[in-house]
Amino acid sequence: MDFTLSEEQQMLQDTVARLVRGEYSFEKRLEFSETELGFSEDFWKQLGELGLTAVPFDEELGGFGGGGVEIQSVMTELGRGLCLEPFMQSVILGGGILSQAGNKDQQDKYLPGVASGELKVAVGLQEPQSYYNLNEVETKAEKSGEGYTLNGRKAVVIGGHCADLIIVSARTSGDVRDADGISLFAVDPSAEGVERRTYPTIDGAKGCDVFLNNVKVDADALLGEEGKAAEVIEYQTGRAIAALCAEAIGCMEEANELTLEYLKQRKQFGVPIGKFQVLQHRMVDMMSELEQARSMAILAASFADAEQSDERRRTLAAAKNVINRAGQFISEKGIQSHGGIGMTWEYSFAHYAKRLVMISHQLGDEDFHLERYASLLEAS
Amino acid sequence: MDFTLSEEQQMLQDTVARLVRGEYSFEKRLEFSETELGFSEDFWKQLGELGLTAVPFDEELGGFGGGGVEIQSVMTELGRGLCLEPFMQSVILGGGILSQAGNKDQQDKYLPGVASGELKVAVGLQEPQSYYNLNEVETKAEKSGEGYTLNGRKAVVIGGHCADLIIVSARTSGDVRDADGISLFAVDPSAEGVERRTYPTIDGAKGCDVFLNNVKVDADALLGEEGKAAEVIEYQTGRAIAALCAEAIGCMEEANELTLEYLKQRKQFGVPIGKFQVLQHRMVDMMSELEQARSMAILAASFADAEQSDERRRTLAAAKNVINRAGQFISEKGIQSHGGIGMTWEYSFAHYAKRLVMISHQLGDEDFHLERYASLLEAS
Amino acid sequence: MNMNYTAEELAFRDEVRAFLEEKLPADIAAKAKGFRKMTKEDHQRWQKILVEQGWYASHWPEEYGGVKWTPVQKHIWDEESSAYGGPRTVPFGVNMVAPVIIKFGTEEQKQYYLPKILNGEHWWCQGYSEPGAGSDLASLKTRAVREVDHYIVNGQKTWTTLGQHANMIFCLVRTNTEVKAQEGISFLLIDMNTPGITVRPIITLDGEHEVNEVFFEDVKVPVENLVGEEDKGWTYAKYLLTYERTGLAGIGISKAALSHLKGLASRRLKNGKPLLQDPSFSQRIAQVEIDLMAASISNLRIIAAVEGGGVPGAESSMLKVKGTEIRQAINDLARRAIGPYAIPFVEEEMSLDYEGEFLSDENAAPMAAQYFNNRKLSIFGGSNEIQKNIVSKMILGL
Amino acid sequence: MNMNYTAEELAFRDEVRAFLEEKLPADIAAKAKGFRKMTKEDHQRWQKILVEQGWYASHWPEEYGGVKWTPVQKHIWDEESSAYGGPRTVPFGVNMVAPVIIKFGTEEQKQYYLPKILNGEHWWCQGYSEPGAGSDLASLKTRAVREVDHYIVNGQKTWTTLGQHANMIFCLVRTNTEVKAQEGISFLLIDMNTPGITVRPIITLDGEHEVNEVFFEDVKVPVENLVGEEDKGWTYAKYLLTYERTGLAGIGISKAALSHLKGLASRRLKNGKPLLQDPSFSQRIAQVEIDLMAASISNLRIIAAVEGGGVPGAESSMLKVKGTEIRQAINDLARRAIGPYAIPFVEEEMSLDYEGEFLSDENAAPMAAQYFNNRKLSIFGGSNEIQKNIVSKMILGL
Repeated sequence: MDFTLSEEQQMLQDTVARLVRGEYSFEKRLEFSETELGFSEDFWKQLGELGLTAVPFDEELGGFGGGGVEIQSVMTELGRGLCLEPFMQSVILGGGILSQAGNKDQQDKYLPGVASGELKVAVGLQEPQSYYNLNEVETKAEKSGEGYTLNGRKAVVIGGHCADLIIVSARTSGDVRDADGISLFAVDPSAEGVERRTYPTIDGAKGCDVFLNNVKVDADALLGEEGKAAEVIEYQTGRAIAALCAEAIGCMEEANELTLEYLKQRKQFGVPIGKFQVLQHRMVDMMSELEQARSMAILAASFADAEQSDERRRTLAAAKNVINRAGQFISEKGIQSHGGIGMTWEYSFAHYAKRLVMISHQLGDEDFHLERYASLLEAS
Repeated sequence: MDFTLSEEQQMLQDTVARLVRGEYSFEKRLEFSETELGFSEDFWKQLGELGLTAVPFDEELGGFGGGGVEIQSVMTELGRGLCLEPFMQSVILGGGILSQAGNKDQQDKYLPGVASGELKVAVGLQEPQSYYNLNEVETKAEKSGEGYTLNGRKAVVIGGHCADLIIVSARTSGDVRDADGISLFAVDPSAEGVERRTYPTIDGAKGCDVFLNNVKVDADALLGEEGKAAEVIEYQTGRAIAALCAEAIGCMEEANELTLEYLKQRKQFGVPIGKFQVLQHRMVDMMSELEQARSMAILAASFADAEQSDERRRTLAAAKNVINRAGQFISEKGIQSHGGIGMTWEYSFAHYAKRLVMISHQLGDEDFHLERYASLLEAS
Repeated sequence: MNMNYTAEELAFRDEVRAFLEEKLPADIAAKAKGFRKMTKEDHQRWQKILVEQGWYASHWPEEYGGVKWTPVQKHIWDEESSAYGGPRTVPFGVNMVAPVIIKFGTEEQKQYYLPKILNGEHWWCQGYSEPGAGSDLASLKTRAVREVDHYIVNGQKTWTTLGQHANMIFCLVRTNTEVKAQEGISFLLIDMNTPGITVRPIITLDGEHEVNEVFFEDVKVPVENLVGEEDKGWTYAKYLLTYERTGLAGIGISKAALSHLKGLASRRLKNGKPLLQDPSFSQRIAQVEIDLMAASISNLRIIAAVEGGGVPGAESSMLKVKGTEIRQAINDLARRAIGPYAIPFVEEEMSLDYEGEFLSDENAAPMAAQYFNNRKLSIFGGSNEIQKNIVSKMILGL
Repeated sequence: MNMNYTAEELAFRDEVRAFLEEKLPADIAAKAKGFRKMTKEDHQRWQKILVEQGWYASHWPEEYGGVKWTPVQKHIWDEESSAYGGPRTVPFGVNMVAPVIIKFGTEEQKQYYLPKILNGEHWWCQGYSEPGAGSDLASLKTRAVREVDHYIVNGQKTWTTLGQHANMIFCLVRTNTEVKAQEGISFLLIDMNTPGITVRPIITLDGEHEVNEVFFEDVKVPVENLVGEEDKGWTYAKYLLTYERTGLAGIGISKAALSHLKGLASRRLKNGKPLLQDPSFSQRIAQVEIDLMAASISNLRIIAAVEGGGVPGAESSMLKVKGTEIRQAINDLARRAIGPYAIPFVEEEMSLDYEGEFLSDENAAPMAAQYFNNRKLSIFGGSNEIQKNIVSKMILGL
């Protein structure tokens, strides 16, 4: 048992940390957020040049087959910088789906670009009424000639506004909430019938809803076996959940550090407010929740690339549940400890709070994962 | 709108308060609890002599038709003294069922005794597997000759060990959880086939499980219409819930007073522990929960004797939910604020804590009433 | 003990309802009910209608335009107005500075300021908090130095709500540095158009401009703008804080917000069924509705006590804490109810004029922003921590 | 990063399991798993078996009977022992006074006391807390006045766990009243049979006799019973507290308690279905299981850090708080699971010898009592408030 990072893992994390510190000050982050792209093209390029977008891929793609722990190292530091680039969406989720479900041709076609960062992938799995159930797919893919015709709408596709490729789930058979009958398709956003309603997100990024109106795709747009995508989706979103957990840890560490700093420096009634026992104990609670979250992020990372099993399912559900709760707790209590200043746009704390709370809206909130865990509960 | 007690109500409450103060010191209470009866025969007699057991009944029975508020006045003070007598069981629940469901003959037979305190009634509505669902009745009542034969078991009948009459629910038709088909019977505990397994309760009273083995009762043992008792049970346990809420308020007021007193008097690190902000704010939270509970106890009292309606159902469920939560909060935090001393047998706080938590096990816990409320939730 | 309204109170409620049904503009009500953005013009339009009815400054003495509402009548008005979608009154003029002027001001000040509050000529804001003086209000540093017939004011105020609309500000300023912090404070009325005043917006985390910083650089304020005695401002401020706290629990608004939440939850689906019927989510709603029910009775109990001649004491501090927690819990659930759609920030849909298609639900857009914005509820008006300190001292004697 | 055990560790685990399967008496295991009452004889019987195996004092130096377990091995032992129903070691001798004697005692003390701890001749209890010195331990008042070759001890100790079984007590006593509170304290070993010592039971709210008051009236204690230096006892006490805290989170016991709860919830019904399948109740269980999972990893992280040469610091305080909260949450659910049957207090069913019919479930009887009894978890071993104070100072620098 060893909870320390290997030398390589530590180097990787340090590399990202240095890059973020150098390129991603809070002020710059605000600027990136306000561009049309919603993130820094330049930073994205650097992630590619430094081989970071290739981390989870094989050597031939410039990576080193990095697993959960390596992803954790990268994501934690991106979280610390509140980085807006679509690393999780494109590299982990997009790249993961392509690696698992794509055939040789599809992998050859897409993966080099994903690994180098030149091809940005977005993934649309949710729908307007699906809430967090990714098996709830109303979007239809009907066989037409050699290919398929897609009709439907995918909701809240983060990074979809600028993606070069959008992977969507669509139903080729079965009823609306059946696991069976879901398929994945690689869609060119510029294809006829694809419309995007783009919006900023409340945590500073950009995303869109994707409308598919009689979109024709070729047979080779199908990723993996027809109707059997539910498994791929579950597995890959599991990896993405581990990545979100790591990102959240970066955010929480920064958030707690800001709050602690504020408690020491802010004076009221003639003393630093950190002298008030209620604020002290609250700070301890926030640190304690972070400890719990950190443990679960580590556990999630260790399961991210493991074979699918109920234990993996349970662990990832548990991890997301803990991270969502800790994130909200640290955000709310942190704002409260700061007072008004914690709510202002020009102070970074508020942006960590927003990101943390929004992480709980990605891939399942506290209740969703609690129910999921309960449904997998083992007898005594 | 007026939240003050009328002069009569205030006099009533003062009478009970004086009686309890005079006769029910904590030391005496411990002694009463350890007798075989489990309460004070003498105190019970005084309640009767002062007309307090008659409060909810009509003038001809020595009462004055007291409603929810009058019951509240009595129960709050009994709660304050942690009184062990079966006032709620016999007078409110037993008397209430007899008043609502009993025919003229049955009322003439039983009510004078109930109102004077000479006849102690216990009510058995629960069963070993019914949890808090009083419509779950497996006990069978089969017609035999002019009367019925009862078979089954009623669980946790508080006061059943010494009752002169036990009212039980039994099924005359329908399936195990049907509302329809439940009937109420007045059973003489000394009848053949009635067995009692008596035990002390953790909060200092006594109760029993009642085993009914081929118990023959006459036709006039049936209280109310055959198979239609669910309504009576729901209505009367609603009154009992309001009474328990009032009792809990008495307990909570005393408990908070003890904790507050302790915070002022106990010194650590050279100052009264009440100078520590964490303990101060916790005390405020305990007071605040008591305020919420008090409001709901008042509301419950005002609905106790109102006509049945969804609003009454909702209100009583809400009240019990709030009181259960507040009671547990005040007990747990109060013990914590006291430290070890709050857990000792010889200090009264622990006994308030036990009573408060056990109130949550009578007629439905926090979750039971939350689910009940949710099932009655109005659309917006 | 009687939980019901008297016949007179019921008649009054009917009158209130009839008035709201007839006079409350539909667009304003729709904004309030949907928790959309309210403009300055909206507030002014509604104020005018209320003034005409004689209900705008209901708690003022009759001679200045008030009516003799009992606390219960006031409560009925608050409840009904919230239920119908009447916007919350901007309190700084009518509910905050006015009571201070009425109680401590000169006759000239009353004659001059009160009518201008009524007719909307003066829009007031509050100059209390400073960057270094938040919870510890008495440590404020803004200086007012007297020079014959005027004060020279220098300093900075912050968290000035709606200061961008205001032309008048009431300020706590330090007039004496030789005495204890609380004893050297004065209460000044300042025209925002006086040279030397600069207002700078503070943008909150939800992108809103609601609060401001106000800078004072050698601002000349005539001595007749002093309320009451010099150096006695702390007394007036405390009087005002008590006045303010009573409404801060926001029971009426929480009821409206809960009803809004239930609407949302009846339309948003989980596994094909409305969230309102989902076991977990419906229990979350039930729990907050129960807590609100209790808080609402607690509120009535305080009102009845005041009606009986009592003074709202520390109970109102406890209620402020509980009430704001409940409101925040409702906001939290509304954010959860919209699921993944909490993420998009679709500003255009927050305006009532929006005529396009809604991304998800017509009421979804403001929900996440409101959740974040309403973190303020437990901070302002005396943070919840400060309220607990007050209770701890006042009621508990700790 | 590697969350798995090494091959050696796995082999050790197999060894532990084989030992437990073979040697742990079934009746003792059944008591532990059912949270029934354990007698002094039970503890002694199990101690004997452990001593024979050489595992009783695993953390002692080998020369005195210890083995060189790594922190991970120690953890494996704790986990497996809890899972199999090994009773919790009574810590006062082997885990508390022994480490102090080993670190600060004389060679004579080591030779005299350690074997007697191993062979069970000495049963120790702890004399720290006093009626006036709970959280503020250093304010203790029990006096020890030196008279040539012995001390005369006068005073009172309280919360002395299992003191009724003990024949030895280690005490913090005041030997100097002229200096600061923490500087005049000494660490004394006292034979409970010395004249002048009286033990009086404290009955807790669940009717249990677990803790005691111990009175000292002119008790003569030979000077050779002083550990280390006079007036330096506070240092030894703090050393011991750090030692103690590590195990206080009780992760292993919580796992056993959770498994016990799930058994109960699979047998108790609600509307005809096991509680374990009830949506609300299963989610309550799921939540505590998730929290325990996280705390258990946190525990491993601390162990791994210690294995890597670190010292368990304030993290173990945080874990003590979290761990005891989790344990209390499990107890709370077990109480809820038995519904109305939480009310009867059926003492006879708490003993393993009970052969009658169970009132409800075989595991129901102790549940409510245990819920109340375990309120102590957040009070003793340094209350959770004190732990937070420690973290606040040590890690946060507040």
